[in-house]
Amino acid sequence: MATIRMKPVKTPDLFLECFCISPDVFAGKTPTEISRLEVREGKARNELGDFFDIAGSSGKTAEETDIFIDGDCSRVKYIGSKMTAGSVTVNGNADMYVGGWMKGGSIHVRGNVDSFCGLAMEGGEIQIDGNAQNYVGCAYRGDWRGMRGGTIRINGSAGNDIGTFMLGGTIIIEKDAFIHISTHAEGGTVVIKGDVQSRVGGQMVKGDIYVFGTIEHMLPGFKEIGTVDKNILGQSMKFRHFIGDLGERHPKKKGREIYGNLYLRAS
Amino acid sequence: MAELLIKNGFVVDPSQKMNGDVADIAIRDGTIVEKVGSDAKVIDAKGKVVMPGGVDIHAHVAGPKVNAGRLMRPEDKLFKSPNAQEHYRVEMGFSIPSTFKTGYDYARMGYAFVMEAAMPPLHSPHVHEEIHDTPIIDEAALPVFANNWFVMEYLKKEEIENTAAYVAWLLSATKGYGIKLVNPGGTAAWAWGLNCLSIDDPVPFYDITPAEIIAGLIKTNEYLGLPHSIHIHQNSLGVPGNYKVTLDSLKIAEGVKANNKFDREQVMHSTHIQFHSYGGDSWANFESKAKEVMDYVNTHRNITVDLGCVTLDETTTMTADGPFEHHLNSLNHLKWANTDVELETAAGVVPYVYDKDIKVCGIQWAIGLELGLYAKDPSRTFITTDHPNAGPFTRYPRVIKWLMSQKAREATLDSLKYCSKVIDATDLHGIDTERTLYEIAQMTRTGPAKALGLSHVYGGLGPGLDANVAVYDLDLNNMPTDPEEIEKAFSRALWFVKSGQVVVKDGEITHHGNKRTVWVHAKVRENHQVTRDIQDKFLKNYTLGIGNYPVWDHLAPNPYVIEVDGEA
Amino acid sequence: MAEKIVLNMITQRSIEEGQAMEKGKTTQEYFKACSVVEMNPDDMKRLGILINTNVKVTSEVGDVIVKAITPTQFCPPGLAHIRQGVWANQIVPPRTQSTGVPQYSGFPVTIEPARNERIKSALELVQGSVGLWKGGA
Amino acid sequence: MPKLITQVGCPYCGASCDDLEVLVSDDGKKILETRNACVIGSEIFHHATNPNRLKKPRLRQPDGSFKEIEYEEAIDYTAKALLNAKKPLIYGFGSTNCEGISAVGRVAEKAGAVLDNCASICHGPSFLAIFDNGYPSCTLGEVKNRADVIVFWGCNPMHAHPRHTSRYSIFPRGFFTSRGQMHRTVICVDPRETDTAKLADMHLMVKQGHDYDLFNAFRTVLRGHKIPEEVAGIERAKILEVAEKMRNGRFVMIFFGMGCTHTDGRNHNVDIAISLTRDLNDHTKASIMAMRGHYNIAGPGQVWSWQFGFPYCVDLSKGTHAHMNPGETSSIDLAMRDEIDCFVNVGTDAGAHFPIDAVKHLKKHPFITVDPNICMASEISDLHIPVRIVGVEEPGVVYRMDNVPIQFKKVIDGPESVPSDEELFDRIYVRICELTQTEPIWVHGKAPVPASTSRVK
Repeated sequence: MATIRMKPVKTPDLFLECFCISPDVFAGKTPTEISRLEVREGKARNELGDFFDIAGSSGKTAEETDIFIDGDCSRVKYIGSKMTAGSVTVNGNADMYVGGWMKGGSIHVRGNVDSFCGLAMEGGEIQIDGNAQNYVGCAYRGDWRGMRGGTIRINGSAGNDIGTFMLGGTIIIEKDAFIHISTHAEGGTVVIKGDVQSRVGGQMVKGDIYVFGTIEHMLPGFKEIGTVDKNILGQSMKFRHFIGDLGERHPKKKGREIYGNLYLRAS
Repeated sequence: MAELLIKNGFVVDPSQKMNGDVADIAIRDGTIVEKVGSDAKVIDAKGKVVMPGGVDIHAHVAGPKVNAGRLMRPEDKLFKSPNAQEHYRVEMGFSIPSTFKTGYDYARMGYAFVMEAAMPPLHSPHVHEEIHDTPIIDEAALPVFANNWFVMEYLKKEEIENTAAYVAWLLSATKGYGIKLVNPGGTAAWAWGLNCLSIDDPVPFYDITPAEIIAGLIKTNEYLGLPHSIHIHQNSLGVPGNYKVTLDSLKIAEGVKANNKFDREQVMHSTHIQFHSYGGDSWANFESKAKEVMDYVNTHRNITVDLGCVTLDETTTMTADGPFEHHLNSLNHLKWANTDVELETAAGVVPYVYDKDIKVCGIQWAIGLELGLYAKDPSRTFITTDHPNAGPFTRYPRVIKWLMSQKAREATLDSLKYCSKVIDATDLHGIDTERTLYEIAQMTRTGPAKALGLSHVYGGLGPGLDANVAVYDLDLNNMPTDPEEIEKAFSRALWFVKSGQVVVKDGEITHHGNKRTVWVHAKVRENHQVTRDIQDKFLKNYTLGIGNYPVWDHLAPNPYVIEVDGEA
Repeated sequence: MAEKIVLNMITQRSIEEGQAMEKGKTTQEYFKACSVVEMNPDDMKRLGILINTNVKVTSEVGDVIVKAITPTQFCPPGLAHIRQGVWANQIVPPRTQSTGVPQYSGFPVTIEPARNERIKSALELVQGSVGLWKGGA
Repeated sequence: MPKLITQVGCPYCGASCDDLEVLVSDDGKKILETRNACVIGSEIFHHATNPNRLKKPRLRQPDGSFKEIEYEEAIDYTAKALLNAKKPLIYGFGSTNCEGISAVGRVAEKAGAVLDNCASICHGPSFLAIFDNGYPSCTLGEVKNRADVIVFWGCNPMHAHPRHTSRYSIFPRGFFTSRGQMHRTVICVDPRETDTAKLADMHLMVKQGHDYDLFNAFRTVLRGHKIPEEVAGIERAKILEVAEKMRNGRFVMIFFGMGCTHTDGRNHNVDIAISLTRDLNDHTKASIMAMRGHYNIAGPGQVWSWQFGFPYCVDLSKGTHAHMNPGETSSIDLAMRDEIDCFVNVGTDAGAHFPIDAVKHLKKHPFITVDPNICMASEISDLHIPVRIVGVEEPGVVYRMDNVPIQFKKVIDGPESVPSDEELFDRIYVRICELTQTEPIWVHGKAPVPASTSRVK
């Protein structure tokens, strides 16, 4: 493995749009070549090297390339977007679209991220040590094909719209979430280890939701059907099992309707 | 603009029976002429194919439902929009391109004219605003009539003269081109959530049948002597077994003769016939009835059709057939837009993925091509994709490739997941017909221009016609063995001259052209009853004033008006 | 009687605001139409104020002085309404939850009497917020 | 002789009434009387001839005061401000015609700006919901002629769209609704007992912020499942009763407004309303419509959709393509995140209608207002450029709340030398082309009309 080390040296006036910060793009390039990659700040065309010191070396392929950014990227968008392999580590915060449209590899942000983290993700792993804003693992506007695979783990809290239009993969929020979990989902798993305010599983067709804490307002479209023991993320627990959204359409399998599952930890 | 000479190309122009003759095309001030002076700018077309500009008889390119499709599908743009050419407007969207992309892409393919296939009259200012913003290509729009309260009320009483007076008024008010029928009666039924699935289903409340609406509008059309015939999207679109309804509808035209001064011979244009050539009685035993439908068309000269070929893309369906879109939505559960338009029509929009891994989609793809290959008279069978319903218009070159190359068809057939089931349900695998460039020119130029009553402007390279000339990178004496080369050549014209102006060079836009809006002004005797009826409905039932209804002239700043004397 | 009460705030349109706005946002009509908070008489009682008392309304982002009135359209206890406009926007949280739209309605505010405080004009509030206000304090 | 102009469009709310009658003085300059308009509409027509109307641009001076300048200078200033910024934002269009909106689109593309309209703080969530779930809707004439169950959810037309109920939704006698109000069941869902709620046959006083739950309850009931005793503050029996009313209606019409889009969940409240409408179409005929606020606020959504593919929040800063993602490319987010460095406010009042924190952020950079009138935004601007008033002094195409295009007339001549939005922005465009030494792109080869000529349409 080879590592490209980046250190932020200048804060942009606005925000940097960096589709290029990805092992797929860096692979096979020298630090000098990488520093010349185009980044945009609105209309302004800049080079990556205008904002980061870049050192180290890249691997021949994305798989063999690690990227380590030592510093704050609060004003840097699209880190690790569309990547297929390798890794990106940010020793600080990152802005929107971390791991958007990601297909493989791993991303680790040691601070917080803004919204749209893991947008339309298909594979790979994202780990955020801090909090995430809204729209974690959701679909791009209008697309019915949301997150399809991979894992997103937020060690802190997250806002609204987690796993909207999710089709597959796993999202884990270690702390609390606000509203709208797995809205319109047709698959995938969302685990909220803390509390959720409301609107869990609205318009959900299929998929699984686990809430370890409390749900302040349960939707009327969810019906409790019993208690189950489940082992989730290595923890065995007793859950109240709800199915829903009963207001939504559901596919049939062998004549029986398939519902979304909501598992609420039994107190 | 002055003079231009396109030299030494292989001219393929069925309007002059030229099949690859090496000839020069001379242009002066936007018109094709016998010859030009020695100062004329010369375009060397040696070894290349020269054709008249393309004529698209049916596409949804401008207006409220097209725009509803654009609006509700941001995902049709994300990562799917090519970067704009420098100094030109941005080009957004794949299945429903922006107006700028629409104009540019048609020009790149060498098309000179496109007919917007369904204009809701109430929204005609919107249609014309979009046409206004679509560069280069000339456009006209067909207002929809077959679910209109006036039309149903007059035709119920068999009042052809009154229907004609109303049609003439509406064509002028909306700057429309001709009479479009979409799911006659069925869309009116949809206003109550219902449909008319056969031509004898009575329309709720109106006590008239689709068959009567179709027959009445054919009579009206020929009474007025409009340049185009009625243009019909039949009942029961997209339903297994619908070919019977299709044949029933086509039969309504039997014995009717075209009455017009525009060299048009047909009295019915049946559009996107692919969607109407279905056998079976469910999606499980769904099969092709292309042969049955085309056999009928082949033997009835007063009918023209366009194909509506499925291109196996992710696209956006949109039609004034409101109940069909609702039905489609119940199959794929994706987002669904609908607009019912007071007194006039409705429309629906649903995204659709023609997936190679789905049997039905493969069969639909095959049916479109079968129809194109079974046609005995290519000048009555036109290439369309019912853009964007069966695929975007930017796939015409691909359809041309399939029609011209059995090898290309077989390659696609092989790539289908249910290849053998598609082979079982269709005849495509056994058809070895390969369309020639001459036939392609009939199907995309001469034929549609004639059917639209526009052969005096488009579809040919004879002197006096509008100078719309496309030069393609194809050597007639040495046609490519790789069918992909055919698709490539038709996707990006080497040169395209639109109304005498070079607008494309090497497949790139070089000029914004001088686009025109074409519409029909039909003169009829003053009809007090119809005038009173119109005023009455605007007072009682419409929600806008009659004075604010007719489209302003300045929305069509470069009009090309075809005068029709309906009194004669 | 409480010193301050917490209510759920919404800021919506009203015809008084619409008409006054078209007359001009610097007019007395606009001031009268929009520098008011509508609240249920029970809530007023809880707070120990009478109709037309000036109150200070504080949200997560700021505060504003407006006049408490009984609702022209019935407001249930617990809900308060400031008509859309300059005064409402002093306290509307700009957070959009990544949708583009601020939290114009459904945010908690505390309301307390501010009998001796002056209601600022629209211009004073807006120009004052960007350092352009030249009038008196 | 004063002249009576009929079928005049009203440039106020999204009902876009076009049946006003305006009596104009014989010199065509004064409005003497308006008929048929609501109180707000009347105000607009009368305000137009206010003697204090601005006739020249005003540029802010170092001491904070305004100085009148010529249009040429204002055009140059605006062109340069747009070019100098890395990411300018052009926002507004609550009171602009489509011709103007289109002209601004050309400028924004050339200048690499973000284009946004008032929907961004209003019905933007409705767009998000339409992206996700579609929009089964109809024109207002369908409501008038057919609808027998009318639901007003989180909207208050009696205040925001004063003639909506009389022209379209409650009172009019249509073809299949010959008994007018008697023919219709009106249901209002609102946390307050609004004047619309008072008109309604049934009022569900939903707990504020719990609309999504109540929609979910209706959907669940319509699919034959049980719901709890009470949802969102409404008793089950009442929910069942209203669900039956909707199921048994011949044509159910749901109108929704800011009560849905301005609160928690925003787009999802609309999204599930659309889902309910879809469900109802399995039982009967149902349609849904956003109660758009301004007479042409549907206009920018239409124009930009055909030009750029997106109805709002259109980021054109890349020059080669457009990008849209509300939450990122939306005005308030751009402002609060300091992601733009120039602000042009066109035909709206961001100063009054944005949360004050957003105004403060915007004010860090050049701030230009294009609007006929003095407003909060103009009074904090670096430059204020007055234009003609659409629908009064300038004709143009506008889109009603149901996306029906209406060609609005003008009734009087505007102040001399004051340009329309279209003329102003065409001239800004030409100036930008001059400054960047590029050729202007006109689809119809037109040249901009000088500001002094008033066009007859």
